Formats: sequence, structure tokens, C-alpha cells
Amino acid sequence: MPLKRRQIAWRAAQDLADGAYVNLGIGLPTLVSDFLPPDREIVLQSENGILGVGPAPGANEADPDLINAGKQPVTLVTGGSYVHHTDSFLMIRGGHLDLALLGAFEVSEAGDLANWTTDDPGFPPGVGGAMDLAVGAKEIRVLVEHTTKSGAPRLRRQCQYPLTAARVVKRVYTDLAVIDVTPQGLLVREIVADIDFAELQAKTEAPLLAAPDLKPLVAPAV
Amino acid sequence: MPLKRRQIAWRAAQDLADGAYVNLGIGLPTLVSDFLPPDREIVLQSENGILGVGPAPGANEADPDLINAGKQPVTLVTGGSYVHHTDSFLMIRGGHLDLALLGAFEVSEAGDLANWTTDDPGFPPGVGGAMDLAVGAKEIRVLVEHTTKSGAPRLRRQCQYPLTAARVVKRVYTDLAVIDVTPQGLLVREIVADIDFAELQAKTEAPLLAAPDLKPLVAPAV
Amino acid sequence: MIDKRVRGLAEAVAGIKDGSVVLCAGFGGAGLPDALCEALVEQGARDLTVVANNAGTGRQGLAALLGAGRVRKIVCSFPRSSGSVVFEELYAAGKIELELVPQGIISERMRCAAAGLGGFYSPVSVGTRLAEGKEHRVIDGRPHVLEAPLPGDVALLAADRADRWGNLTYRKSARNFNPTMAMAAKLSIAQVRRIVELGDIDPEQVITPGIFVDRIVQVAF
Amino acid sequence: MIDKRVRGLAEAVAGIKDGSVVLCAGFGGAGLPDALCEALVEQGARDLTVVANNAGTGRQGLAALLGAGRVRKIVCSFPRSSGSVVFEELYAAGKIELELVPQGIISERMRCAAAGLGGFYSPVSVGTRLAEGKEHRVIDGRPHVLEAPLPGDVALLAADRADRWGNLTYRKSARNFNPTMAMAAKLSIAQVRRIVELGDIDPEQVITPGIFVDRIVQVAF
Repeated sequence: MPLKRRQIAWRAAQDLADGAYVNLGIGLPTLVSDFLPPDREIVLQSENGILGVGPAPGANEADPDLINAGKQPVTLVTGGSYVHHTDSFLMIRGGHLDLALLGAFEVSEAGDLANWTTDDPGFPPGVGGAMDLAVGAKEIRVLVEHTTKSGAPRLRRQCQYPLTAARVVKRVYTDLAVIDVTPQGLLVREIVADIDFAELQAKTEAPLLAAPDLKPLVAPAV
Repeated sequence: MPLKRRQIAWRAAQDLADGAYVNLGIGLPTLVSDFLPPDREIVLQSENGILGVGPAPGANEADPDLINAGKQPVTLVTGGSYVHHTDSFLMIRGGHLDLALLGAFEVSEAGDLANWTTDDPGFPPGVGGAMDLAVGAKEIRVLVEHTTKSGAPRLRRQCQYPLTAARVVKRVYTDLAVIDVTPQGLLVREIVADIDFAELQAKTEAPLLAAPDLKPLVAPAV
Repeated sequence: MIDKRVRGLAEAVAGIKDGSVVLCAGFGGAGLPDALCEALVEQGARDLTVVANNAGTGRQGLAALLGAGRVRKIVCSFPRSSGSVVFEELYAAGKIELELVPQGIISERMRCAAAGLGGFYSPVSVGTRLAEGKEHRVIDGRPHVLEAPLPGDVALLAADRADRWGNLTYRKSARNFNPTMAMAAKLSIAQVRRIVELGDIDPEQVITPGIFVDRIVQVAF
Repeated sequence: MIDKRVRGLAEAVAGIKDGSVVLCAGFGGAGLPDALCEALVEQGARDLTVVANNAGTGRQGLAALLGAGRVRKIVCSFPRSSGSVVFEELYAAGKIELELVPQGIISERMRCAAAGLGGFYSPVSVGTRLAEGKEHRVIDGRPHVLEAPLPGDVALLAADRADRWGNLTYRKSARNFNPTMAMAAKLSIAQVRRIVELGDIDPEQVITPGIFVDRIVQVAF
């Protein structure tokens, strides 16, 4: 069974180190905040000047002055703080974040990231903080469904969509697998139980390598 | 009678506009803070992150954490605030100060300023914030004794000492005169009563022009 | 005496000229100078270039200024959001020019102008469409692009507290672009929730020192 | 659990390597990490490059580090001040290299490194001896010089309050270079007067967020 979106987020959350400073991209990555391991202190950063983003507020407790980069109401954890936008992007661009978990349209086998525009002529383009995050955090990991709704692969030899940054992605969490970007190519670390490696390759444009200790990708029903 | 140092400071203080943001250089310019016209609010900035420097503290009231750029204990006025060094120099370099009143070794007829080193081989050089201030404040005025102790002129055709910045000084207050740097040359606006224009010129290397409304330079005994 | 309080919104935006570059603060729904934007519609300045992270939502604030046809060009990181209908219509009709800039680079370019610097080299956008036409330079083995300062003629700001010297504080994530825009414009105007006595704001807690602020006006928002 | 408190000064400076670039905060007598400098003498690292506004006074703190012969080079805006006897002796004897940098440019170059940028153009020092050998460029009719980022391996800081996440506040003009140096070094170490409970520092009043701080140690100073 492919993972559901919340399960992808759960899986990515399991890899977060105690004490890590992490930015969560809009959409699927934002769900990671629901699954932070309770035995670790992980500090979430938001582009709009929050260090220490907490859970969504309770009903009627939302403060319009306290929102995350996705414009959703949030809270601040104990120990958190506020900075202005320029200092927030100093954090982002200057290598101060241990990790950014980002969404993507496509990732190439070299780790190129395309996550800002699909060139849809019906919409004006928007880049937000995607390019700053992609070159600035110490490590970039991507959360994405393995294929588009029409079945087209998102893990490509080369990205078809305009790049956000070249050679930056180190790991990809999909609904089917956990895959590392290595100098040798895409290395499958974990795969869901009910598809085999050949099926995974069929859904992936870039060639895949199997890790010697390839493991099952399992996630609880969350 | 030439003005005393405190009288030069008094004279410079009379020209400060209500609401002006002003940086006072180390030495003679620092004395200006003793003569701020009481009917005007003038905000003094210090390089080390103080906006709204107040008078020296009373005896036994000095706080070692509150010093000015000359490392002397000061106070903070009501409405003042603190910033870090980088923001302080953003203020200085970014044209946010209306005026910097600086000391000098020499000023040229073109407004070149030499105030950071005399190349004395006995001492290591120090530049501090002199170059940042000289190019950054909206206007630069200099307070200086008209000649050196040995009688050499400080207002030069060209500076003999290494420059701090070229073509920045707009007005010079000395113990003998108030002189504007104009496209036509040095224009004497005020002169002390007991010397005449020829005597002033004799103490000045650069040629002087007399303002049509040349006035006496007078200062109270302060 | 320094007193940056003005009597109302009309006085707050008085004198803003046609063709001005207007820095418009806020992110999402927080820290938006909506009242000032709407006053600027009344004031009438046109042919404006607006710098803002988002391109307005609904019909209020920046969207009202856009909808009134006063904005020739917008410099923006993320123009489209839920409710950015006014911008989307103008864009589709070719009635507004869009300069898309990464969010951190908009902010850093304004700071560069505020700091009196001539430009900076940045690794952001290298190898992407947004770096096309920019000067490139390899520094310590890493390619960079040259980014130019982005100064404003006017900044429209929203703050929480102010005193008559123009010292400002903000609440939570409503701080966002406000402090940088305040520093980067020749004329900085803040709508504020509360005006307090001089000295009521702890000197250690001033976020935008008054030197960067020219006019303050109290409004409910 | 994030806990940046260390047990004492020796642990605070443990692991600093020979040849490190050490950013040393403070201006005049305020905000000086004297205890950390003296601990670094005990620790033994040598061949250091120190970045500091002043070159130490008396025999304590930075002057002790200089006096112990551990500093190969100092990057400084104003090395000489009343009491800078140790530095002056080393300089006269040719035993220390001096790179003189305008005060605002030292600070801006460290911020440039902290912000992940490759360099910036500045009008400061143009036409002076300190611009000799620098790349020049005319921007909008005004000459500028190119300034490089100035990152540190280590920052030695002095703050007032800290919590276990490393959030810092300062007192008055003791803030000075501390926040910028905290951001510009790979390893940032703060001596602090008081360690308070997490949450005791108002989130709006944190001056240096804990992300920029690696170790804190409480000392009386």
C-alpha cells in the first residue's frame, strides 16, 4: 500500500535529530509538525520570522498576528522567538538551519529541485522563499508523491519544470520509497511492502539503485 | 581672541536643527553635547549602538555597560534606544544621520577630510568609524583648531595626511572662523573680532573667500 | 520637539508623488498597512511601483490600490494566494508588470539600500530562470549573482506601538518586512494600534528606532 | 533536549583549534568576553587570527591572549586605546600582523558571512589608503570597493541573560558586536551573567536567537 500523505510526513519526522533547526515547506512538509518525536526538541523555523513554531492553536485561540509561511494560524513554543524577515532569511541562506523539508514537482537524479513553477499559463508565477531555502539550509530533503495524479514520474533524469536550485536534494520521501541522492545515483533505502523494486523503477524515470540493506517502508496509520 | 575649545563646540551646537539626528566624533566634537540648545530635541547617535545619547552620569552613577564611542560613561535620553553594531553602521552609512560633526587633522579646499592617521611611526594606525561616518552621514561638518600647535595651517589646498574621504566636508568650525566649503572654494562666513581677513588668510593654506555678509564670530564664555 | 504623529490618514500619505516606489509591508494577513494603502487610493498617486511580498487579497488594502489602477509594476515573491483576485485579473489582462524576486532577496536588496551599499553577491537563484541576465561571478568556487539595492521612495508600515519619536514595536509574526522597509525608504509612514508616551517603550525593546520613521498615525486594525 | 549550558570555562572553549579565526566581541569596556579569552589562554590554541574592534587593554581578556603569544594576526578598526600596552609592544616588535578595517565594514563583512552572501560593494574607504588593492566599481556614478565576507571559526561573546536554548539578551551598549559575531561563526560561545528558565525571556525581546549560539557558561563579570 502506498503511504498516505500524513504517513509520508510521519516517516520524514522520524529522521529529525534532537536539537535540529528545521524549516518545513508549504503543503505536505507542513504536516511533519504533527509527528515530531516527543522525546526530541526540534525547533521549527518559519520564513516570516518565527523560530520555534508550535502547533495550531485551539478553536477561537488563533492570533491573526501569528501565522506560518503558509499563512495558517500557529503558536509559539516555549523558548521560541521572533525576528524580522531579513534576519529570518539570514538564518535560511546562511547555513544556520540544519535541514529544510520541502515539497517538489520534480527531483532529478543529480538532486536538482523543481518546486516553484509548472509554467501554467493560467497563473502568474510565484517563488516565495523556495530558492533561498534550497541553497541555504545545510541539508535539503523532499517530501513528494512518487508520481503525478496521471502517473508521470516525479523522479527524473532531468527536471522538466524550471529549476529552483541545482544539486541540492539529499533525500526524498515518497509514498512508495525513501531514496537518497548519491554520487552514484538514486539509492533506494526503503520501499513499501507490496511493490517490488522493478515496479518502483517503472514509476521512476531516473535509474534506481537498491541499498544493500534495503528495508521495508512502514508507517503507522496516522 | 580665538575661541576656546568649548566655545567652538558651543558655536557648532547653535546650528543644529530641531529634530536632527547627529553623530559627534571623538574629542572636540563630543563637547557639543554640553551645548545643545534647550528648545530643540536633537538626537545624538553613537557608533556603538546608542540612539539618544544623554549627558554624562552623576558621580557613582556610571554604568560600565553604557559608554559612548569615546568609551566615556554616558546616559540614555527618554525615547532613546539600543541597536547592535551592524545596525548602528547601517544608520551611519545609509544616510540616515542628518549630520556628523567630526574632528580633523586637515581639511582641503575641496572638502577632503584627513582625520584618521598622521602616519606617526611610533603608533599603530587606527581608523575606527571615521571612514564610515565620512561617507555615510547626509552632511559632514568639522570642528578643528585653525592651526596646529606649531602654527601650521590645517585648512589646506590638499591634505598632507592620508585621506579619510574625499570631498565630503561642508562646513568647518575653528577657533578663528566659520568656513563653508563651496564649489568656488572656502567661503568665510564668520570671523573672530580681533583678527582681520588677511591675518586669517595668513593662517590658512587654501585661498579664502569672504562671504558678502561676513559676520563676527562670537561665543559666550562657556 | 520631535513629533511624528499626524492628524489622520490623509495627512499620513500627503505628498506621495506619481511614479513613486512604494514599499508595502506585511506577510499573509499580518502586519499589513491596509489603512494606509486605502488612504493612498484617496490621495490619488498613480503610476506606482509597489514592492510587497504578496500582491494583495480581497478588495482591501494593497488590493484596493491595485484595483484602482494606480500600480504600474509590482516587485513580489509570491503574488498569487487565496484571494489575490484583483492582481490576477490585472495580470491576465496585461495591465500590470511583475518582477518576481525570491523572498529573502527582496528583503536583502532593501536592506542593502538601507545600509548605503551598492549591491551584493548571492548564491540564490543561480542556475534558474530568475538568474537569467544577471551578472555571474564565482566566489570561493561557488557561483553567485549580483543583486542590486532596492530603495523605496515611500514605505507603508503597520506596527503595534509607537511613541512620538517614531520608535516602533510589533506583535509576533506581524514584524515581518516592516523593520527592513522602514529603513529602506526616504519617507516611512506607519499605521499603529497604539501611541504611547515617550519612554513607555523599553529602550532594549525598540525594534524600529525612530530615526527610520517619519510619520505615525493611530488606526484600529 | 537542547541544553547549551556547559559546566565551566574549560568546557566552554574546549576543541578550539590552532589557526582558528576567533571573533572577539565587545567595544571599549562593554560586552567583552574576558573570561572566555582567559580560558582560551589556558586551553592553549595558538596561531589564531582574532577579529575585534579594539586590541585589548591592560593584561586581562583579549590582552592576555595577545600577551601569551597566541595571536598571529588581528583584524581591527581601532587597535590603540588607553591601556593597549600589550598590543603596542607586540606591534612595535613586529610580532603581530594588523589588518585595519573600518569599524562598520568589519561588522558588515561578518554579517555578510552570516547571511550566506559572497561579498558586497561599499563606498567606505574609496580614495583612501585602505582601498588600495581592492577591486573598484562605479555604481550609479559613485565609486565602490568590493568587500569580502569575514566568517569566524569561533565567536567569543558576552551577554546578560541566557536560557538553555542559547537565547541571549544584552544590556545597553554592551550589545555592540555580540549579535553579529554570534551569527558569523561556526561555533559561538557566550559567557553570561545569568542563566534563566526557558520561557523567562520574552520572545519579542530575544536579541540573539538560540540558533546562533552553541555554548553558554555563567560567570560573574
